[in-house]
Amino acid sequence: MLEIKNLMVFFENSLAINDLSLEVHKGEIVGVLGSNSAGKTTLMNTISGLMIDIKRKEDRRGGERITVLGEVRFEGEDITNMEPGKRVKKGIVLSRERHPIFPDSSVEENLKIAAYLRRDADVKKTYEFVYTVFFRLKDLRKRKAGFCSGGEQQMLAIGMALMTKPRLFLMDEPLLGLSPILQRDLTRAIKQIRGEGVTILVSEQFARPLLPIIDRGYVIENGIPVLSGTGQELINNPEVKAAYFGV
Amino acid sequence: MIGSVIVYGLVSSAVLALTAMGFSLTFGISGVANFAYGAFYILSGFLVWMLLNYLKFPFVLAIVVTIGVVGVLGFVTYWTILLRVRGVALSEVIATFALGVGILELFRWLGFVTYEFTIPTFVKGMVVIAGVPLDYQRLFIIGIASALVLFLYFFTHYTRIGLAMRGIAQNERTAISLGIESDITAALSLALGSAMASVAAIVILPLGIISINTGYEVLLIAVAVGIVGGLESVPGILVASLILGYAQVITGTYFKSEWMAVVYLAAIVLVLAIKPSGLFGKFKELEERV
Amino acid sequence: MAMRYRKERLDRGIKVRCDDVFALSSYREALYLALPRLLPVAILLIFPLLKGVVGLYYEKALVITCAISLLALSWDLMASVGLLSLGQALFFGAGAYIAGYLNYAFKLSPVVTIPLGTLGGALFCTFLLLPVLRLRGVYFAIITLTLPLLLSRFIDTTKILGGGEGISGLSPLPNIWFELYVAIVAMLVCLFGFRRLINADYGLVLQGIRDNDRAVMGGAINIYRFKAQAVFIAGLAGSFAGAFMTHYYQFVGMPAFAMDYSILPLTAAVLGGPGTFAGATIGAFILVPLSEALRGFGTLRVVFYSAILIVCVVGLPEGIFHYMRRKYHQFERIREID
Amino acid sequence: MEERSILEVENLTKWFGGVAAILQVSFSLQKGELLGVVGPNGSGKTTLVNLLTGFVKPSSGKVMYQGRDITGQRPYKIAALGMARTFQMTKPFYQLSAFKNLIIPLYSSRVKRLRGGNYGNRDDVAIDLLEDVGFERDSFVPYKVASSLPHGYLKRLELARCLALRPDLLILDELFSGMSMSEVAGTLPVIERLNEEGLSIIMVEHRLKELFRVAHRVMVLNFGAKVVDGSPREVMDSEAVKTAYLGSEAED
Repeated sequence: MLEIKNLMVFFENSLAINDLSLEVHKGEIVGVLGSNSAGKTTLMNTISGLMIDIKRKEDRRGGERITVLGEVRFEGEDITNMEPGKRVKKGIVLSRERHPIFPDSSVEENLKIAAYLRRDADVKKTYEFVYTVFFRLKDLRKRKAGFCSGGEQQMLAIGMALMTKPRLFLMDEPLLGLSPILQRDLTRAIKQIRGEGVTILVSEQFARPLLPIIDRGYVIENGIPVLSGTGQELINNPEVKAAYFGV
Repeated sequence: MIGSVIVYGLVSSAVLALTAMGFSLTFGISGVANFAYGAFYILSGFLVWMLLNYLKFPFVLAIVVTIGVVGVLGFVTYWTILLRVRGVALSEVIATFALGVGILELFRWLGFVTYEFTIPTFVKGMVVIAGVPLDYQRLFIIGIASALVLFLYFFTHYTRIGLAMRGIAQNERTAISLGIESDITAALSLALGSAMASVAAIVILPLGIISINTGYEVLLIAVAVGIVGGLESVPGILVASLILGYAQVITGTYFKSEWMAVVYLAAIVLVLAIKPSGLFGKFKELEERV
Repeated sequence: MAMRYRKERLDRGIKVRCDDVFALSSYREALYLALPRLLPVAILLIFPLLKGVVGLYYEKALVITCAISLLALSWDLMASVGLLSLGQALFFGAGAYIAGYLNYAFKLSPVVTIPLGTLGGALFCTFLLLPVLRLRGVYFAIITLTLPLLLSRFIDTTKILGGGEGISGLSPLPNIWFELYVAIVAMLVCLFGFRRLINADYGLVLQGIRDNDRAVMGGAINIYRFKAQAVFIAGLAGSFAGAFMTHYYQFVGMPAFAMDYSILPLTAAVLGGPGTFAGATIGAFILVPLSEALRGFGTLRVVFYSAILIVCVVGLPEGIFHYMRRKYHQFERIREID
Repeated sequence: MEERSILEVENLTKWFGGVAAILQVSFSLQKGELLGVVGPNGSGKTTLVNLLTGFVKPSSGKVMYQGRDITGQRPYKIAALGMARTFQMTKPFYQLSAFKNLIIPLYSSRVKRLRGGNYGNRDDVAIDLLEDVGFERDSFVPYKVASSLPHGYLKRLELARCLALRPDLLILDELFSGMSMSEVAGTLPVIERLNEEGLSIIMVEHRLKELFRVAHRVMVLNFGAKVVDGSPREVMDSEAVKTAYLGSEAED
């Protein structure tokens, strides 16, 4: 479904992603694991096309010169330089890190804004699906998103991404800053979303809760892919254990 | 005496609300600075006048063409000027403010300063309400103002484009990642805001002559109403217009009328010093929470 | 695999060795650094001596340029603490009216009224802006946009200080040399004084307040006191320009608060490059002579400023000075990807 | 009688539009004590820190610091009294180099008063502070621009910025989140040393293993209210805490 070949991203003279290649097949949950500033967010922004918007804004402000090289293909089609808006229409949707929501609108209105692209009738069905996966959002409907807690905002952010009926769902550090209980709820929700036939690429620092549920995983360190393998292989690989579990 | 204060207070509030609405839609609700708003307002007035006198357009056609042209001008302004400075708030303000000053001073240089520049009123004659004479034009203004306030509220809460506008104001990157074209939405909000400015001009300018300095004053009013009411809330516009409208009429009848302009400026300074996000504004409150 | 190229920015010569502390090791390097600073100052000081050759017209342009660049410097100092103002005319007008009134009412000579006007203007403006210092970004800009209008409207309605017509017949400046050299020296003092201020620790705190005022507040520093001080210092430069020009024109009135004195310094600072005081001066020295040449066109000049302002803000947001300095210190090389 | 407790908080409350971020929280902190503050996400930990340090005005309740009522005071006044805090989302000065980031707090009147006017070259003092938090003196870190430093380094820079004020009470808001394992292991002894030198510390943290190793007392918040306040041992065993927050942690 998604192939990335020798992707290189430069921020001015420093290298954010160095010759990274990975693929994601239909219906899989693939993990991208790495400590902070390992290039995970840059990778996610590049796949979702947000990097094009960031690059345009930086050029305008005369800030850092961002160069993106390499190839990103989605279902065979080269989307490396495709605008973010078009990629969302194709089904590539990103839920960014630090639970990005619209603070001034109510929870329900956030979902309505997220359904911007949906002109088809069964939008109602998607609302119901979001409220079933995240039942707590149902009774928070009228509250302003800005006043919800971190965990609730994270659920809302993923719910908003679901409104666009993604085929490839990119999640950037969904578990960041959540308490252990919420991390467990969220991993259960990710499995439930995959059940609906959505392919998921999730990037995360906390490998422990994710490893049991991912089919395959890549470990990256400072933008360079260090290790890859199935979920089970990674769990009992001593190197991964030491680096991420802090055991 | 009291009757006329109440009625004329309502009229001036309607005038303020109508004037401020286009600006609030672009700057408050969608977060795109349009400080050339006053210039678009005066430009619409002169455009209608030119179409009527030079090209002998029928009145209704002149109005529709003007609203269309000014709307398109707003759209074009975004793509030519604002697109390259989007995100840097101060550059947006300076660029659009410079555009506004440029347009107004160009008209002054072209000689649009004499007394014969005025637009005819829609309907002549007047009616007496509770002993207070009120011409139809002012009644018409109240009608239009309330209609537009309702339209603005529904537009921004129930239509796709209106919601998208509020989306890009609150968190542009998230809106983009949900498929909202941030540039097109911002351009549409600028177009709609400018069209509203021309509607306000066409309805209000017939009450007097079209003078260049009103351009700066309109921007002042729009900013005052926006700040007092809270830039991003439609009820805020309504309440702020009522407060400033009645304050204006009261100072007009009981004190010297030149003090009116001082009232707006004093209101701005007062509200900003006490509650910078305005009466209904929310940004400040949430900002503290983070 | 096709060779892929990438434009790369590399520092040139001396900049490579050390980021901000310049260690001079040879005359060539000393010249490399001193040239962009001393040359313009030398030209500036010699210029008035050419009076005979050049004629009175350019004297007038030079004095006005110095006044505008003083206003641009005051805008730049306020910008470096995060206070972006659209109304430098406030400082100019305050200085002008105070100096003008003192001269008119008490017959004090310009040598006394200019310093008093400067100090009084700066204090008055700082006091007026105090309640609004808490605001950030666009709100502060909106207030500074409206204050000059408020003051001129207030003077017009209450008829004090000569009301709409203003006060004329003020005593002129002693002589031509006084006019020229005081203006130039004041401008240079402000230029290099502000640069030294910004590079010192005090300037670090000001820039800290601009970038991240919460962090500075967390560092036990009263950011409002620093903001007020910055406004006061900027006010000194702005009010001096006003007081000086009042005696130059021998008249003070509504035009002292005119939009020109807000738009022009802003355009000069944005054209030259915000954040570097030299940029503001360069902007003034480009803009004002140009606008003097257009004197014949009346208000078309303002349309001309607005056009330049739009082009600068949209075209070259970082301003000429940054662009020139970047080109001067760095060169670009096509680098092949390994 | 020498004031034993450095901080007294009496039923502090803060409402955000109908939602109680902090509800009737009361506690006191003895001089030289290290109090851990723990709780599920959104339990109001950061709001509590903002309330104590004046960044947010409380709806009701009182905060006494060293016997002085500082409720609702301006943040810089409270910081000037010696209560320094780090920010959960780090707030460095991106354009300035690391050691220059420290010169700004060193410029405050408090530091001038404490260290006396002439305390030598401020740059050296800044580099000493960086050394305290584990950046070697001659490494390139002090001279690198803050924007190019990785997230973990910025957190330690925040700590150094607080130490520049020579605080009597240090409040750490999730210092370890975003730090790598080795960095946490490097920073923990620094905090222990500071605490032994008599510095009272309030630590808001998600990383419980490290926190329980240094905390004398732990307070657990849930939905803005204080659930438990006791020794780390008591907190680990108490049922109420387990269900609210530690549920899954204890199982695996």
